[in-house]
Amino acid sequence: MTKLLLAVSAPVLALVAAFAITSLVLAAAGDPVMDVWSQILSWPERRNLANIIDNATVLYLSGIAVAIGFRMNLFNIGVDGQYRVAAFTAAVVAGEAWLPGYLNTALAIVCAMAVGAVWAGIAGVLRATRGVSEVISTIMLNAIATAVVAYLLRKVAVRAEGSNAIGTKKIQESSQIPNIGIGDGPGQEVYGFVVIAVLVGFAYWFVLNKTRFGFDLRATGRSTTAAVASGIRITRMTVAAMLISGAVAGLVGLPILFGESFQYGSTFQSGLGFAGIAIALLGRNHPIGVAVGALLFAFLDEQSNPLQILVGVSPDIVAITQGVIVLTVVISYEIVRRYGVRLEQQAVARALTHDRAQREEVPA
Amino acid sequence: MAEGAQAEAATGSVTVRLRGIGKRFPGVIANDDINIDVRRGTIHAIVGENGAGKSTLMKILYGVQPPDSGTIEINDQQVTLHSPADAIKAGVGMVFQHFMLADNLTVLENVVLGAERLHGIGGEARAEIQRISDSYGLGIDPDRLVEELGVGARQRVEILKVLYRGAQIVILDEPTAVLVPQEVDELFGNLQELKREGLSVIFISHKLDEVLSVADEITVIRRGTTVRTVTPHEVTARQLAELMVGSELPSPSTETSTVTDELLLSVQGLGLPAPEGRPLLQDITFDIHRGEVLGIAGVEGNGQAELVETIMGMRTGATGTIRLQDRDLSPLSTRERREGGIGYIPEDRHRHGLLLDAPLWENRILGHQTREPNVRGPLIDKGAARADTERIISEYDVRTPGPDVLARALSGGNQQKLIVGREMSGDPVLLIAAHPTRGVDVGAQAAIWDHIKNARRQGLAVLLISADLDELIGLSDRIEVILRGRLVGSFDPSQVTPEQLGSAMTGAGPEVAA
Amino acid sequence: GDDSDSGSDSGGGSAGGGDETTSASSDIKVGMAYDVGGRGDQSFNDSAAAGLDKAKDEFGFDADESEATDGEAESAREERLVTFAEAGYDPIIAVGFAYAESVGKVAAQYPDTHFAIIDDSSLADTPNVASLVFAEEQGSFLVGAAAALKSEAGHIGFVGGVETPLIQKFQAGYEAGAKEVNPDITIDVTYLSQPPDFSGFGDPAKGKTAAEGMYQNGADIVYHAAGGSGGGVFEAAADAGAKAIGVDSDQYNTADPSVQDVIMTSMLKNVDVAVYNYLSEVNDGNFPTGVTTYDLKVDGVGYSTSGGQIDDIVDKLDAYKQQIIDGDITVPTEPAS
Amino acid sequence: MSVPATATGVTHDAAPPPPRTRRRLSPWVLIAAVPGALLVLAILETITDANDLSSSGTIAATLVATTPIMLAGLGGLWSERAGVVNIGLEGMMILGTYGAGYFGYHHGAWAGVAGAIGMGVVGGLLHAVATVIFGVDHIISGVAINIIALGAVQYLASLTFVGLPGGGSTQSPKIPDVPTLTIGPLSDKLADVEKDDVFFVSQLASLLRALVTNLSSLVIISMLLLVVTWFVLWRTSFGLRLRSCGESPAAAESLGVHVLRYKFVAVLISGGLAGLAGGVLAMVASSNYRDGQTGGRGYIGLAAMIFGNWRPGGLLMGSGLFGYTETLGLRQGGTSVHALLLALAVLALALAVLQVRQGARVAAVVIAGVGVLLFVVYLVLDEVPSEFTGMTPYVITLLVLAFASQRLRMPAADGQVYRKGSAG
Ligand SMILES: Nc1ncnc2c1ncn2[C@@H]1O[C@H](COP(=O)(O)OP(=O)(O)OP(=O)(O)O)[C@@H](O)[C@H]1O
Ligand SMILES: Nc1ncnc2c1ncn2[C@@H]1O[C@H](COP(=O)(O)OP(=O)(O)OP(=O)(O)O)[C@@H](O)[C@H]1O
Ligand SMILES: [Mg+2]
Ligand SMILES: [Mg+2]
Repeated sequence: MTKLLLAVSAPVLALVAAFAITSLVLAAAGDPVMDVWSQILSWPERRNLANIIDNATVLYLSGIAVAIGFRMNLFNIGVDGQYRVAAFTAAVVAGEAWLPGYLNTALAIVCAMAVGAVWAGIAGVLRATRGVSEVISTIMLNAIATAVVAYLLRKVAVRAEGSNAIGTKKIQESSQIPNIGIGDGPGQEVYGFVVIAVLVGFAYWFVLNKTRFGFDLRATGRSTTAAVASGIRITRMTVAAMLISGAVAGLVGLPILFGESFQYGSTFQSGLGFAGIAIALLGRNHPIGVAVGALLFAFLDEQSNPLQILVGVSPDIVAITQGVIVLTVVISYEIVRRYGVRLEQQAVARALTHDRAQREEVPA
Repeated sequence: MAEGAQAEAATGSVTVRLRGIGKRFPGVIANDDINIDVRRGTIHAIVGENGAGKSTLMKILYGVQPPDSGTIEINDQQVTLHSPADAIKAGVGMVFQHFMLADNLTVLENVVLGAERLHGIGGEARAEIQRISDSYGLGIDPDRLVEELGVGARQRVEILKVLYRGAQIVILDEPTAVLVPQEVDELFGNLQELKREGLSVIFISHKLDEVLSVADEITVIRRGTTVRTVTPHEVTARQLAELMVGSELPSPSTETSTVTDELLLSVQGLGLPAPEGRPLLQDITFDIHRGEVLGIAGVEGNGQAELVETIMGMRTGATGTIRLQDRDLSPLSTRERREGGIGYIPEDRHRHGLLLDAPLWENRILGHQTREPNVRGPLIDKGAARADTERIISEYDVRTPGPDVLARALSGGNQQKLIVGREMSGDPVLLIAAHPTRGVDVGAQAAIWDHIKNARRQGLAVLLISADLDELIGLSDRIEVILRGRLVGSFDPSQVTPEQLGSAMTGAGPEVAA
Repeated sequence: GDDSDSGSDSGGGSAGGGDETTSASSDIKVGMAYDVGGRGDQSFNDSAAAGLDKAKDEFGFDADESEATDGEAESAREERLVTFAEAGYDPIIAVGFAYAESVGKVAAQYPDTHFAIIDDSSLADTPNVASLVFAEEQGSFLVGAAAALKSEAGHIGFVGGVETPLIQKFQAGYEAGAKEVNPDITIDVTYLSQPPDFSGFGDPAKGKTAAEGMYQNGADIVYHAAGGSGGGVFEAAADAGAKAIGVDSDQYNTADPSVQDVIMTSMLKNVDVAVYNYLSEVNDGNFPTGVTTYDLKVDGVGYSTSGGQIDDIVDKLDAYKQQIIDGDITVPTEPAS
Repeated sequence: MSVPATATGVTHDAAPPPPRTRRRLSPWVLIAAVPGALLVLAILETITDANDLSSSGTIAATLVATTPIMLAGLGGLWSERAGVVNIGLEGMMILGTYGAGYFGYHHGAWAGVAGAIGMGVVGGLLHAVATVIFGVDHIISGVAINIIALGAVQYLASLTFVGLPGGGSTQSPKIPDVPTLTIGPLSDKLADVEKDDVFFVSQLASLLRALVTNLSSLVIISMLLLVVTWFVLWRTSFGLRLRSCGESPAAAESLGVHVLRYKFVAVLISGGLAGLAGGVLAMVASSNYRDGQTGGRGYIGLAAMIFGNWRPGGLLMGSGLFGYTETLGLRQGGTSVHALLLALAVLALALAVLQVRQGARVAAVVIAGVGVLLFVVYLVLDEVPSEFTGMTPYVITLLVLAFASQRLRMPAADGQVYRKGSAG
């Protein structure tokens, strides 16, 4: 009961602190504090709600991809590059339409996951066999992914008449994933891919907490040395974790691809991998926590978008809020954690003194 | 000697006077109304159970933690110690229970750290270290990396650190736990030297015979309070133990042999090449039968850890053969070896035995991820694992509120009991036990010994590695001595003395053909 | 930001906007959605802003602005346009081809609102969208010719910000113009980044290094189509004592005095003219639709002469210009290789 | 659930027994590296058609490209040597670019330098408060700082630069230049020698010429900072204490070192250096603040530091390699990178031979395979396509790390949160 209360109070405290700090910044800059908050905290309209869910879906997948690595002490900065090569691959495969309808979709998704996995796997293998820090290798692989995709995109690109954007072939309608309506108006529908994202979240939770493999992965993350002694093969786990992380990263761009843009082009959303790091950290690698983090970030992004038009304040302020939230959340969780540990130790100590009291009685 | 010391102690003035020291941690009273006088030029021992509050008291005297109540007087001056810096200034030096050394720095750097004002960090400091090392016979090379040093040398570096700062009061928290008898003797020689120079030594140990032989005065602490201060000639080890815990001093003793003819583990010509330099293991050959305990004695760092890890399959590149119940182990992974019936109590429970931030029931699964009752197919069976953890908790007397507590919250002794219980589960045929009772108090120690003996009676083979020679002699059916990666002697525990073992371990004694 | 002061007070009452201005007044509210960088980017967003400002002054429009953030979602662009449309802004101008998808969708949702999009003509058939496009290759042709005429080494360079089809148009025109004058001329080409990495438009350090390399390799004139990285190109030119060519607006006028002299000419892409023309038609009560191409013929693109460094070759350049207008020369829109 | 456990740097999973010898580059290796590299370049320029590999322009540009990365890495070095992982270098660098732009424009060049450092220190302060005082996981704090810094700078720029001549929401006006060093007559002499095309001599001349022509005082200061860092960290008691906080904070505290204070100071210095890195980027490599200018150089700096085994000399080599290959790609990328392929191929084959002698056959085969592949690519292509020249620095860094045997060692307590009173 107290635990639940603590668990809830921590994020609330963090949000309040973050809002206070942002307000200070706004006030210092002479911007209208109340107007900003009344816009950001207003209840979103149906279509904005749809946008929030859509963006959260994408961010969620990215967060989960990062979280898988974190669970094993691997810092996958490379989700950015992984989702890019994967989304491009999926777009090409789906655009070519070698298979009919949803078979085509399925093939594209599988290819995306495979390519994402391979791209991340390079870092995994380098770490496992050559001891190269995945932090460096994934940074490098991000840049390499950009160059390779740019090159290949130019090779396969089609350009619509009169457009300056280039992209892959459009995916035919029968292979697109239908959106789910949440209202009747225009734009009031969310990606059908949201279902897949939920499934991914569930699978993440299930595999990690309920399976032997997940146990091994978490054990390795907690203590490499203890994991080795227990019979876990670290090199294999490292590669496996990176492969899985990369496979999920491969899904990141797909909601957009199959639900909105239907092609990969130069305006395809970028930077999702880095957002995923913040969201995984915010959600403390927990499937529900990451979902909350993704929704929160998507909410702030969506609600701040019209700030400039309606209130005349640069929406960049929200980036400050987001960063501050990441910090305040961990600080308040840390405070709560210390408190929890103390509670636990008290319980241990109580049990201990109780035992001793009993022991004393026997010889006496 | 004891009498001489006694005479000195009587005349020595009090350098440290602790009065009414109290310290509470959340839910625990670590120290409560502690009163101790330490005299100049004496060795003052402090004994007590695990968790009695000895280390806490010493940390208070060294300024690491502030006391909640009570006063500290040093040389008749009342002092308030806010940090170790204050304590050092007051002339106190401390060698901690767990070494406080930075592995990747040189001895010189470790020694001068924090005391750069004295002799700088260069040549002058080096000369001073050399001087101290020579005059106390510590034999320390200031320019070696600490990670290259063995345990004994590290201990001496710790002492050198204290001397370098010109400490008048030297605290040694369990300095002998990891030393072989010869090293202990050397250490005690050093302590006598310090004593002669007029220093006061505060010395903590669980080994009561040591305490009796070296101390001038002994203070017993129980549950955070000083019970009594005695002199060595007033008490026997047994009486001391009773003062500590109110129960008898247990000692391992071999009962009737249960060794059978059935060969269980056969190690032939085992070698482990090193990337550079001398091989870590060389031509190791031995057999263990059902119901037999084979003890391995050796100074730490002579290949024990490597031997264990090679048998467990945690190291690659080994040569020679290892057969368990006629099955060749070499192609098997660590997990397959564990599944084949090897139980493993690792030397360093924090590094190799536990997930400190996971609950006990998850720690129950660790190392047994593929076996009943923890898993069903590829899935973890949390309910069954918890239930089995409860069983271990009650059978092995693990003091904890329940199986959902984090392993970190348990004291070392209780962590160890959990590990022993876990490794005895699943009916192992071979138990590899490395220092199974290190740092564990007398009560828990006896319980662990009993468990090992019981299992042996039922046919378990045990490979026992220990730095505690009494434990080795008491439990083993045969003792092999390991030196520089080779087995250099085989002893019958009923015939051998700790001193004989000690000289074989250091390469000083006559080798006995295996 | 204070850049939209004019708009923030109008957010409350659109009707009241008219009374306070004594000169021209209008109840038209213009919504302006910029690409990344927005007003003040010293580049093509700024140029669009200049057109808007001029129209505002002249016709007394109300206007509000909003800019894209880097790497944002498609829905964010869409939402920006919808916010304008919902709040009754009409017309709404989208600056940059990245808005093409969004304008297509939103225009269909709000058939009574009028939209304009710059740098894209894929929505030519949508009834409530005006497409404002430029013949960048034609303007680039002329500065390419100028470079070839002025180059003593017979060796010039081109620094592109990000290798997109749009920037390749600049390159294509430039190369064609230079080759027209001197078929044997050597042209070094470097792009600073590849999409979707758009850092090449904002990394003057890379611009400088690339241009430096060209000057030291023997080039004496470098043309940049690299947005904010162009500042680095000018610096390199100043260090090398060589010349550079600006882009989009007359950069001689906006550059720092220390590098002003190296800017021989600039390729003008008169986004301001396009925006202004569009708005003045709106003021007249017509909402243009379909594609309007701003090319040499209508002075939608061109070259600048501030600083007087190319006064001696203006005749020749004007001759080329006429040839292009007459159709005697067709300028390619994609690089040769 | 646990706070996300995190780690950067290199682990020894792959090779359990850590090498026992001291892994310190002898200074002779560093001193020999420069002429050695020049010799290789001289050979390459002779047998391939590349001629920009060692021109003084390339070397000068390399210096400028290297400096911000090196400074960011130096910032990382300070903080990680004290045990605090600093992934927020990128954010602190961003703050530095803004500081240089704002203070440089309003108060002159040196105020810009101070502003860059000051803004970086502000970022460092945030990181220090979060990690040292509140015990926040270092990675989380760093990531948060990167987000906050980017948002803050964009927000500030739109408040402060709009309306200034040449300024706008995405860029500052031009920042005045810091003085540069040129030794005119020597420079001209060396230029003549460079042109003569004498094997090795020209290369040496172009190196020297780059050093005496238009060398920015900030670059000189930065290189001095590298030396100062080495001296302070490895030759003074302050440095010893600071490093001990990264190796074993408990031991340090048990000897009276105020661990948290040292960590705090180290992170502030780290922020200042990263800020200066941003300043150099804004003032030397270009001449104004520009949104998005850092382009991930903070991360590259971190990578260079790890590459350099948490030591100044190694860091210089890592950032130099990166700066050099980036410069080559931006200049005459096609031919220069093409020539590098040959060098890499030869290097790989040599390494393969070495591996065979050490008995590592699998590794040898893999490395030899890569070498042959590179050689084939070299023969097939005349020039490397422009899309690929840009990724040269990343590929080379990755290859070097993968092939150079891994003997990296991070400070033992790097990334661990330390609480006061944990000694003993
Ligand atoms: N930092 C701490 N926080 C909370 N409790 C602590 C702390 N340090 C010690 N304790 C508690 O204080 C008691 C005394 O611990 P201490 O380490 O002094 O025992 P000890 O006598 O040295 O034991 P051992 O012989 O095992 O070394 C322990 O039971 C422990 O629960
Ligand atoms: N720094 C600390 N913070 C919180 N609790 C501590 C700390 N140090 C010790 N404890 C608590 O003290 C208790 C016993 O710790 P202690 O290390 O004294 O046990 P121990 O039996 O001596 O173990 P070991 O033999 O491994 O040293 C545990 O409950 C532990 O949670
Ligand atoms: Mg203890
Ligand atoms: Mg203790």
